[in-house]
Amino acid sequence: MKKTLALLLSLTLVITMVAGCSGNSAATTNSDVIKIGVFEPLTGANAAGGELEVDGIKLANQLRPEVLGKKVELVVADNKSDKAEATTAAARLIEKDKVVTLLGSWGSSLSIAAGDVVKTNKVPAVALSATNPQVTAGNDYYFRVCFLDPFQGTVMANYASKNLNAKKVAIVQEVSNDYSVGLAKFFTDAFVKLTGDPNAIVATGNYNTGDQDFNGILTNIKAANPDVIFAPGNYTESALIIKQARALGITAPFIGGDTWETNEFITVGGADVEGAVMSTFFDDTNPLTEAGKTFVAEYKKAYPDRQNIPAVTALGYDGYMLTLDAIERAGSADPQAIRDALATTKDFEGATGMITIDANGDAQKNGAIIKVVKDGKFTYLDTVTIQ
Amino acid sequence: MENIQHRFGAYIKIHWKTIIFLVFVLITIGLADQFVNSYIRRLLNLCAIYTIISLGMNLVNGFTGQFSLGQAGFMAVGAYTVAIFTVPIEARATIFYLAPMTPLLANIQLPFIVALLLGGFVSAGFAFLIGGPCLRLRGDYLAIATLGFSEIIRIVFTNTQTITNGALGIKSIPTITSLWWSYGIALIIIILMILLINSSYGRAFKSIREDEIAAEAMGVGLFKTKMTSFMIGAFFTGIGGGLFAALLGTVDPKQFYFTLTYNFLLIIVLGGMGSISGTVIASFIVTLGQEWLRFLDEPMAFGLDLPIFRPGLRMVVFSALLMVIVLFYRKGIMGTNELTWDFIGKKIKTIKSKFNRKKPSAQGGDSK
Amino acid sequence: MVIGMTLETFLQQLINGLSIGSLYALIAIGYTMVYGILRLINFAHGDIFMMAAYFTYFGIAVFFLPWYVTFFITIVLTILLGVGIERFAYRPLRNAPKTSLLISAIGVSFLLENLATYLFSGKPQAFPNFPLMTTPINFGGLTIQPVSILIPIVTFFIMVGLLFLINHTKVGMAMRAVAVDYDTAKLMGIKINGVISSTFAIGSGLAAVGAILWCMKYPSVLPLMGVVVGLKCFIAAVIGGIGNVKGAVLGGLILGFSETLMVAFFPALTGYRDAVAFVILIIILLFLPNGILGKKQVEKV
Amino acid sequence: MSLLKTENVVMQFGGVTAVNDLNIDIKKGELAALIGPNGAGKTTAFNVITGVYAPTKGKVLFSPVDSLGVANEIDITAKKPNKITNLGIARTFQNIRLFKELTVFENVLVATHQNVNFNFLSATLRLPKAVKGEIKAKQDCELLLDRMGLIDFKDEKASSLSYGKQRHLEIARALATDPQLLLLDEPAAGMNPQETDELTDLILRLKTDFGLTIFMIEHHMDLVMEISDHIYVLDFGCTIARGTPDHIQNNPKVIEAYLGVDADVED
Repeated sequence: MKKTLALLLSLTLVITMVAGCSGNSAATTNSDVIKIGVFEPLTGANAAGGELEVDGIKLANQLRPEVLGKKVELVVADNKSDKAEATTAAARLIEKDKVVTLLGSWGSSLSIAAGDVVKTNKVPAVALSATNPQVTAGNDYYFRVCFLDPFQGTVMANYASKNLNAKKVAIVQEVSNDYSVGLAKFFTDAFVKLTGDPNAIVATGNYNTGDQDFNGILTNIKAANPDVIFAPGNYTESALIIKQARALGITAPFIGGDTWETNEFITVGGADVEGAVMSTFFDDTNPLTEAGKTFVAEYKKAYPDRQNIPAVTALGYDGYMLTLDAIERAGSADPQAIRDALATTKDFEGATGMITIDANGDAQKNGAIIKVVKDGKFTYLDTVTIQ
Repeated sequence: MENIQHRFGAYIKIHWKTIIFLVFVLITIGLADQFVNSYIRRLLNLCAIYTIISLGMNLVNGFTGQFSLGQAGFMAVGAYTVAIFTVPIEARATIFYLAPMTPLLANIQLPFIVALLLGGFVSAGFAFLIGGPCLRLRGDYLAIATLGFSEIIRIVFTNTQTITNGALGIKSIPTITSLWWSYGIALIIIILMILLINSSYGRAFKSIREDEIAAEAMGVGLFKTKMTSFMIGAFFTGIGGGLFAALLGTVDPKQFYFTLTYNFLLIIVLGGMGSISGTVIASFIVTLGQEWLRFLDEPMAFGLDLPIFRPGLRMVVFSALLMVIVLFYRKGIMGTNELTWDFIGKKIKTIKSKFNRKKPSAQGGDSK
Repeated sequence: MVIGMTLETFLQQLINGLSIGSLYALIAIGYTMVYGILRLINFAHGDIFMMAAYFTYFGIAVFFLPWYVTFFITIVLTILLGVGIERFAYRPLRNAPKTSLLISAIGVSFLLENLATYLFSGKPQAFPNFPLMTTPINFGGLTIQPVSILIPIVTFFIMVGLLFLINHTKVGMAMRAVAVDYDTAKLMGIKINGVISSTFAIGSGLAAVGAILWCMKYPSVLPLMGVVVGLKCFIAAVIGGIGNVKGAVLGGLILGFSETLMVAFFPALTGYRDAVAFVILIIILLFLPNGILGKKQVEKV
Repeated sequence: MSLLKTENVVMQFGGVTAVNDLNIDIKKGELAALIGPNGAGKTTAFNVITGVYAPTKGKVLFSPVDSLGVANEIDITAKKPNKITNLGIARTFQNIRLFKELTVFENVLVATHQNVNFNFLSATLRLPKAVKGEIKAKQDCELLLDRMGLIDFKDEKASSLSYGKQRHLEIARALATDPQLLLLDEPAAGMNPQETDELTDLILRLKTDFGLTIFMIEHHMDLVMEISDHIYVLDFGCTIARGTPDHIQNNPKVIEAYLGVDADVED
């Protein structure tokens, strides 16, 4: 009986395999379709972020499904929040699905991993919320529509010292997360410069992705008694950190980076994350551009039940729109042409603001939105611009 | 042929078919290298690399019967060695932008092959260090201790900013790994494995797997022999890791999370604990199969929209497969057998006797 | 660098260590009992713990059941899960080589993780808040959540109860018999399967309790939350002397304290926190291969 | 002159004393037997001698003859089993412990691994030295298998052999370590009379042809009485008697010890 069961199981497996490969091979290159690859983490640690970006891309696609009179087809690939997967996923999209350009990925390290693939295959890619400088550095085929960590770090440092007039800051960083340590570093540099006090950082706590108990490091921080705590990192851990800090009687305000802006941050953090402040890319309450307004309207239509619009979704929207704009300007779906068009983007009106791509392939943005958690919502607080 | 047979007479007879097969393999690689697109090439490279690493694991787990789960760690060591020593010096400043690379290493750059071998040796060195305490332990303790080691390695690499660049990892590693590299090395390692397993040392390994007490009573030094196998295994794994790094062009600690080891575990279990050819076959099945099963993650599989097809299903099937094998086909594809020519011959005979109309074709196999 | 620390901070850290340590202990007991009887590292135990967390989450946050009903259902379901795993993944391999059993255990763990990721998505779920348990109370400079006090107490009573069960009841006697000598116990007419099932039942039940308490303290539920916890708790069991309930509790506490105190005294090394467990493990195995309270077993030739 | 001596060896497990004050002295070239009821500690004694257990008290002394024919006494107490095997003590096991998945030939070849004079690299790369060594080992082992009447089963899996043959193979494997002292743990256990006779001849041949000193545990009294020169009787860990077969047969203590356990004597 066992044997038969086993045989059945393996049989179904084989069948699905065959079916699957036939299904895949059916995906042939069709001349009147332009394929755009989307590689995002849909499972694993970064799943939430990935899905948010895909939302934005899909929304934009519904809004503008055609370019150069051809239908635009999105090919989504899951990179499982894993580097090896990210490279194969990118290569697969380019070689197998014959996409002309890529969008993604949430999580700088995943984008960096795919960097070599797009470079060697000479297919352009647009990063949406990957803020690490390394993404575009030394890679002519990678572009991005968001600002960079050094900028974000400076913004938060300014906010901490000017708006919160903090003198002593404690840092809690996710030591296994490139984004977190990078941002922490830039923040530190900027903050020390602003205060002119080399010891302005009074305590640093490190944790690893997936940790759940932070009482140890937080107790140290409590002892150091900082004015502000800067805690860039994944929304999950960050929310827990804030909860546990409050439970330990730490009253100092928490500030962080764009990754906080997910519903999970609020659902997990609950009442304790009230007043948490973060920098982000987009504010749905008063969009800076016309495109922004339309995006908000469309989003509200598409997802009436969601109360606030995550910035990364807006970036996904912008990434798609920018790409189509580039294809249009290039007048062809040839990757090289698209790449050149992207590189020369000037004052493209995106939902998150005017986008001009500089020599590094980065969007020149000099303004960041500051948001605060208020009544369980991410609410607009301020716009910080730095020259 | 004659003289070869004569020189190795007391050992393995190199079958003329084997020579032909090898030539055939080399030609295939050559053709693939020319005509296959980079996606397929990437997959084929992964197959070869996973073969190498799995062989390293099978030597310890399958042939010597020591249940080690340290693969991810050894792989990381090999990968990082290659990364650190092959990254172009001029690029290092931009990569190590949080904290500069330690001056000890900052200006050392080695040719790929040297770095690769170094990776193997460093990895073997680590094997020596942890083998000391671990190999004296009872089987399942070894498993948890080696697993612990691979976690420690990962955590250390995450925190040593000035050597490994911490969580940022190292990017723009020259992507030298090509089909020639990966398959060349895979072939060499396969041949070395075959020669090793069929030597006095190989028999000693197997005797330990069969019965430690009897082996010791027959004069086999348990610790020394286990250590030899453990270090050779780590060496292979390190090499594999190095090729892996030079294939991806970027490494960071998160890649070497210990669940990575489960891939190789599945491979050796599927192929057969203690079978070289089994490992080779399974490496291809698992690596390609995982890619194949991707469609399970895509909502629009077979055109019709099934709610069950969504991201994550692939891994479920993948892990269910491991269960099915261990529960129902414990011996895997090959058991402890090898795909030798006479093995194939026997199989063909049996098949022929079953239905003499169908004409089966023999392909694949090791020199043995 | 060692920051000079006030007495309060130190005490605070001790309390942190005590509560996390007790949680480790609670889960470690499951490992130690299974190992004591099957000589098997039940790799899936950490994931059983994870599933228990999800059961509770669904009970309260999705089906809006009252907490006591939910806790009851959670414990029952978790026990069923644990016993089921033994029945379908371990029992068929009972006469197979040890490695197959170990691989099966790893397989189950891997399957549960992927299944959870597939069913519940990789996103964290917010565990419902229990104000009574979580609103901190102040003792002088110390701020403590009631749950942090509750955990050690629960652990203590469970340990006492378990020791009674093992030493003074029929099933406990049977367990000890099987642990000492499987085959002889069989010959003595002890129903091996029953004993093993009940062992898994108890272990899983404790994992469920552990999960509930854990989530009260750390209210986010994730598919991979069981992995690291599981490993650490197995290590705790080994430290204390595997197969020994008191040992498991002792090991859990040792682990909890050494982690938090490491963080307390060497803030610079906080990044290495997760390595502590493994380092301790290797040291212990070197000098006390059978753990602190473990007995030496001789191989029969 | 004596080849193996144990001096007041005591072996305790927890509270249990398995072997108490064991003193044996085996002369070179003789065939000694160790008898006694079940649980008398016979196998434990073997395990102490072969280094599986470290004795709680006492000494084990072994005086192998080196290439020059000179015997020098070595204290092998609590040495590692493989070291002791290297020195020239080989053993078989009460419950057969062959390398089941390996072929008969491989089983024997493993026993020659202890004296390989080349490292794994030269073995893998088939350097001349290794090839020479391997060829030599294989020739010797083929010879041995031939003499043990196992040559026809050379390439079969050990597990596929008949019970009797498996016992022979275990002895062959032990011989392949080129021992001076051979310890046989119940070699005739579970054998039918005819097999037992074959075994008897074999053991005698080992003694004469190989010039081996043999020390065996055995329950087959007729076998023991027939071939052994010297007998030690163990009961509850203590040596209750020692001497020549007829001396033992008429020893009241021994008879008493065996009363009620005739089953053992018969089986």
